[in-house]
Amino acid sequence: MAGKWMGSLSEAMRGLSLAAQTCRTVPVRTAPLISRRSMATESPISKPLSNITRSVTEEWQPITSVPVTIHSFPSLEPRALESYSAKHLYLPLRRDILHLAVVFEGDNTRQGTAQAKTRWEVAGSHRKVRPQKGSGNARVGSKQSPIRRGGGKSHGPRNRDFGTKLNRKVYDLAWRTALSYRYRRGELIVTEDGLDLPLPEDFLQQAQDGLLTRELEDAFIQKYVGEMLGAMQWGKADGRTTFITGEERTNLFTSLDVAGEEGTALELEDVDVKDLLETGRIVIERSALKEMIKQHRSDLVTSIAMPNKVMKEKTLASPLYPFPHEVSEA
Amino acid sequence: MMKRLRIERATGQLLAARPGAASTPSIALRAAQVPVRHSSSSAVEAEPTPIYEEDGTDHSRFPPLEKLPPLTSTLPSPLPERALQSAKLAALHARLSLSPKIPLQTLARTLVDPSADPSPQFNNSSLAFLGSTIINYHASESFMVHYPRLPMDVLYAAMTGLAGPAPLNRIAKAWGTEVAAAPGGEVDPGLLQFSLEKTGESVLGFGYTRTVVEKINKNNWQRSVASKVIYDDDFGQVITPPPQPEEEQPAAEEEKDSEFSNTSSPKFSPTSYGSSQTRELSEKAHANFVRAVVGAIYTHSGREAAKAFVKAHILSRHLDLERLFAFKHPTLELALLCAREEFDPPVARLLSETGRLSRTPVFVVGIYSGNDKLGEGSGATLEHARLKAAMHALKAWYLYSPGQGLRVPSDVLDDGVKSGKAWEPVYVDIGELISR
Amino acid sequence: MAVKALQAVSQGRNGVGAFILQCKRIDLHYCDWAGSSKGMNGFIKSLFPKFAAAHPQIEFTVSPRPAKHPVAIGHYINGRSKPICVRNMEPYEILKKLELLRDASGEKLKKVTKPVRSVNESVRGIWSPYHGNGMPL
Amino acid sequence: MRHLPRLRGAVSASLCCSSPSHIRTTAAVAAVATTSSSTTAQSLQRRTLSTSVTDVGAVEVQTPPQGLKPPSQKWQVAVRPDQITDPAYVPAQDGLELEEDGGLDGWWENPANYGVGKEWVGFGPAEKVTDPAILEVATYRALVEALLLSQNWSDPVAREAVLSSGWGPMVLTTTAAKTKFHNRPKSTLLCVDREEMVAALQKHALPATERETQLESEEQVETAFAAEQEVEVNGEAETAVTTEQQAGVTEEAEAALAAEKTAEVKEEDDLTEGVIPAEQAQALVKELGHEWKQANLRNPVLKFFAAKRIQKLTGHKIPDGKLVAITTAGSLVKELVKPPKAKKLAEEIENKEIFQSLPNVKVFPRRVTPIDKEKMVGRWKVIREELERRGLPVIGTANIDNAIEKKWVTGAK
Amino acid sequence: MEATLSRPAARCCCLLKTTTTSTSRLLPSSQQQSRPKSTRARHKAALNVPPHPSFLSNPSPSSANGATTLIFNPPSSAPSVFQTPFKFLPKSDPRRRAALGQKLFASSVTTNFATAPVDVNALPTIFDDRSPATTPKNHSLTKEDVEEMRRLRLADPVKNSVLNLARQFGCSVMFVMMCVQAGKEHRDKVHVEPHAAARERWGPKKREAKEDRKRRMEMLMRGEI
Repeated sequence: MAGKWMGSLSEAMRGLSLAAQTCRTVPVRTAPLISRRSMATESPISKPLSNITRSVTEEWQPITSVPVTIHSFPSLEPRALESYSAKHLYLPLRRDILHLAVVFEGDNTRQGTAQAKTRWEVAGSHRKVRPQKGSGNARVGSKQSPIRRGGGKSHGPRNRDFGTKLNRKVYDLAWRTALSYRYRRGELIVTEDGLDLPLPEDFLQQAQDGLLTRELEDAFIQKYVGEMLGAMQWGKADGRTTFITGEERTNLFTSLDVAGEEGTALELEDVDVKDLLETGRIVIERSALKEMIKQHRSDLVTSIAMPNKVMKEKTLASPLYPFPHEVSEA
Repeated sequence: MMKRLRIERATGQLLAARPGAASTPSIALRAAQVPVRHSSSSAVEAEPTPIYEEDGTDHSRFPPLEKLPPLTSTLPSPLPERALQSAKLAALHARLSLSPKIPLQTLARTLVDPSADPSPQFNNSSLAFLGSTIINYHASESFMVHYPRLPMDVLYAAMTGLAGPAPLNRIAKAWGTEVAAAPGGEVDPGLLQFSLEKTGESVLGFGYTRTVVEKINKNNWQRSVASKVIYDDDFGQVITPPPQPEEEQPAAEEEKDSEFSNTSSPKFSPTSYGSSQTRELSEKAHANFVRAVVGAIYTHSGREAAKAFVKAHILSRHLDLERLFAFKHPTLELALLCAREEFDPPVARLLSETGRLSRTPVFVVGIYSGNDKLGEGSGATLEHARLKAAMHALKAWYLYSPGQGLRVPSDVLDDGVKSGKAWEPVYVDIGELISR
Repeated sequence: MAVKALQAVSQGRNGVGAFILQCKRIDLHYCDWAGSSKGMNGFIKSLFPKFAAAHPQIEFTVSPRPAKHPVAIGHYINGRSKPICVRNMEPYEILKKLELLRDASGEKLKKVTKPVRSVNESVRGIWSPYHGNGMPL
Repeated sequence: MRHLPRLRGAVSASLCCSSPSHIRTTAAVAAVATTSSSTTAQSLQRRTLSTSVTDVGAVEVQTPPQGLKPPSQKWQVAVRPDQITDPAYVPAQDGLELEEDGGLDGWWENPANYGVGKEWVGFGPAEKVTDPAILEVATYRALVEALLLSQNWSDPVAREAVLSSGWGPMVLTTTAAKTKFHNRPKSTLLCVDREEMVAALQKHALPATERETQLESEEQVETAFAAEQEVEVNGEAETAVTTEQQAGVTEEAEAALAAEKTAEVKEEDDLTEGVIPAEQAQALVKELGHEWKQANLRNPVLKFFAAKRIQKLTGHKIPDGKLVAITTAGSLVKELVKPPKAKKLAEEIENKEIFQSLPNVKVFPRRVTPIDKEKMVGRWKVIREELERRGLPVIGTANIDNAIEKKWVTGAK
Repeated sequence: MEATLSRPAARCCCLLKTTTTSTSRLLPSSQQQSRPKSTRARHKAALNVPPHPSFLSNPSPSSANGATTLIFNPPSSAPSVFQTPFKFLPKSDPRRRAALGQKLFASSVTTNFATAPVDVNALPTIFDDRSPATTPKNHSLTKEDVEEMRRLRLADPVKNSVLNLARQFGCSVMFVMMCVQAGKEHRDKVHVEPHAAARERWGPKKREAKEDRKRRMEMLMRGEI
């Protein structure tokens, strides 16, 4: 402890000394062509103390758990804090695994129903078109021959399954890698359960009374969603937004069907790794995130039942705030 | 021939060539000029051009790439402080490996020809004058030390071939100098600026204007070598006095500007490019640029740097002196030469021949004086071979060199003053043959 | 009478007194949006500053050219130019191309057969059958 | 919560889609007719659309909507041409001559027709604070308050109130700036001397908590709010309730809800008074110094508090992934002050000053057009002057057809 | 004049010889045509050249004690202009003083050195009356002689041509021309008219040839041929 204190004190001293000399070399070229933001207080900041070469005094503690803030949806107020395992949300980026997963999904989503008729499937008689010899023309067999117009296709597409295989553990790792990627970039926003889009009350009333034509409704929803997401900097300008909920929420899903260029809404079972990687950010409700991780951790939890030791389901997310004791005391 | 540097003839403007001095008067003068130009060009702006800015383009779509003070385009040459922004200029500075003591503003000023900007505060006339004196001084001293027997005319020709406008023009081109299409304040200062309409006056070379210049030019009179040395410039060319109206040219230009504002006479007349006259103008401008660079080097980093620069860029070029000679009576001249030098009279002897009766005979004739062979030549006839031998002997005489890499007077200039011993020539010739 | 003088102009020999790099300008064009400019944009940010600092005698201009492939154009003292399209190239490949542009002379590519090209006359002169002390056969 | 009904069958939908043209034609006829209004005209559209037939009166009785004001439902049938008395009546020959009336074109240009969620205000000020000094002060204050809250601040309701309170009066900020960190060995994070800060908080932030009681007692607090806030509040109330139900706590939830309502009340007048002025912020930054930036931030809850406070004060949302990496107050400030990522390469070069020390490099912010090239070599003024002398457009072709040269040659007008 | 073959050519010919023989021995029946024996023999004989005597000559006594000897092998090319003749070197020139100069220029021949000093007088001169070198002069012409010269010349310019007078009085042609000028009519009669008449008779080829000759002379004077 004392050693740690000395370390922090020395860090503070170093920071002071670094902060003392804050002179910049005056640039040769002047009059920048683009006006830039003034960063007056940026220079005195000493470089971050978590540097690569650690001092001997402080011991190496790897990051085992990462915090996840639970927001309330329309006003993004942080409401609660949970801690997830680093193996769930803080994995290193593995492009190769993500590529494997995306290709795997793409292969398996091909329906592969294209089919062309071969010469044996083309209807018609197989009589010889014209005698072998005598006519000055080329010799012809049946009129279904692939070289003739109306003939069959020699190497046409056939019904088949394009699906490929991917090890489950790899695929699950890809899921959590995609989530971790989003988390690291700060593009994973977790909201409280019941994520839905609040539409104005009287508008809903009018819609229910049927006072509005369909195009009125759609135009209003487009305006509403567009301006709301635009104000949140989540809209089209900032590369859309993917909302993921446990089950279908009518307002959210209908509105985003209408205002498709602002974002998409997906139910949990419709989500793929590719969807997680596509838009500007992922907005997912708490339970959906838990479920998603629970479904895709086959490489972490063993499925083998051990008779002698009891398998206790360790909780995915341990709540940090509101403080558990407050919650429990009530 | 070797004339000393008369720097005091240029000092007044040389002081202005230093950046600190250059900037302050420049700002003052610009400030003085702008209102005048403003009034002249305000009429143009009064025309209803709603979306266009004063440069006629749509700034809403294409904002200007460089923030220029208003009415910059009405100035004759770019502002000196813009030199710091020009990448061309910096690249040129580094390409010539100039010392950092030479500021970019001065380099920018060397690129402004008097024809573009008449005011001597901003054009390169003074620097070019200084540079021309330095270049000609070093060229002539190297010739006279290394080839002491060169005849005067050939010396003039050699000077023209090494330091005249034509070679300097080639040097400027070899430096990658780019030319501005029309000079103006908005032009990139890294471009050589000269106008093909106006001819700015520039002081170049010493000498005096003869009273009979126009007669000499009209029916080209023979000029004696002595008179060339006395009167004409460093290249033996007659100095023609500048025409009278050139004197108050800036005022006249102001007149032209102001009257352009109310009448619609074109400011820039479309000039016919590629004509001999425009070619000569551009050659002059390029040569002045090179001279001005040398002058700038002398001004900022001293004599030695200027000398090294001249050696590296101008004196190092290849000039075949043998091709500069043309004779009239070589045999007679050689005879006179031998007589003067008290050699035995030259005799042409046949050294070898082949095919005398064939269609293509070759005679090799040597010219001997006493037992010494002076020269030899081979020709298809005895007469040709003899003449060639005589010319060969004469060239061998005139092109005598005491050796390469000799000390020239400028070497002694600096260590001579400290060691106190003057420069002594290796060989002094009594002079060329003067006859009839 | 005496000697008349003919006019001649001296020939430059680059590198004898001073050496002037023949590449005087290099333009870099990129596109902010297109993927083929990815390497070029990275190059401009990463490798290009060192290259430009190492070659102060070359003028560099960097300007966007939207919806076009990235190009590096070298301009030479003899007035010719040499454009190279660097689409989908990695920064180090682009560096190679820039070095090519820097080392080029701007002339059209031609086969160089003679080891030496010089304006100086040879020391022993041009052989002539009428000179030298031959040997009797 | 009420949902958006999509109960329409295909037929009605198709009719709806065909309706605007229908409106337009009827309206046109009406426009042609003289202004004799028949108020009780039923529109074909309403018959097709409305599932329950209500009369026009009901439509007019309805309160002018906050969300959307539907186009006027009144329709008038045009008078037959043979019954027209107006002498100025000229029958239209074709549809193009008919005036248009009603319809939906130009409908959305009138903001009075709808109030859309453009006035969406999240948790925190509407627009982010970008002034570095203010950001630094806000960070410091957020850290102080977060410290106070994290180190056994008992009452969760009060904690919520403090967490979601705005800038408040200037006193809070100044006291926060005055409360200095002092080093304590046993804590990963430096501890503050807390007394006067606590007092200030209790003086300014906590009255909310005892105001909240009687506010909660009577319900007209809803009316005190603007409607769209009301919507949000409802939403938050429900969500909060759901969360707390999972946690198994209820009255805490009411407290927190009420507290944040009051907090919003405070936040409103705070926002009206706005953030602290920049020059005061700079003064505070000067007196803060830099040593506090060495403070270790390792406690996630503390970071959560600080992040929430910062979002409330400045509108900057610090995502969790970044929070993990942030271990000191200095890195937190740096994260906030960092300018937004440049979209264009030229801007990035300009911000990073990559070529500032290289005079032989010229970076152009936009495409260099041919006109720019002409300007650089000075030919543009010549070209322009010549074009103007010939009466030709300087830029663009002023709709001069291709045969203009032929006209010059032939002299045709 | 004997046909001479200078050393570098000989050296390369030796190389040629060896290579040809070797190849012919290596691949007798290759596509390259083999020469008939007579030619081959002649070539062998012709190409069988010993190295230059300057290389064969045993070292001079000066270099007997291990000192280096100088083998001076002048270029077999026309002398360059920049190679100043020995006689043109000023007294102060080191080249004149150098012992090497003494040795090399012993024959006082600057270029086209010979192994043995050539006897210059043995070389045939190109006969030229106008050259003052050929005829011995007496520079002691009296006033009477000049008067006589004038009289003769004016009396019969045809018979007493300038050349004859120069021979008769033993002075140079130029001196005669300086002393007396024949009348204009004589000049026209003798020089101008016949030349004009002759020019009239010239055909196109001859005129062209004359012009070419004139042009060639100008080029010669400019040193272009």
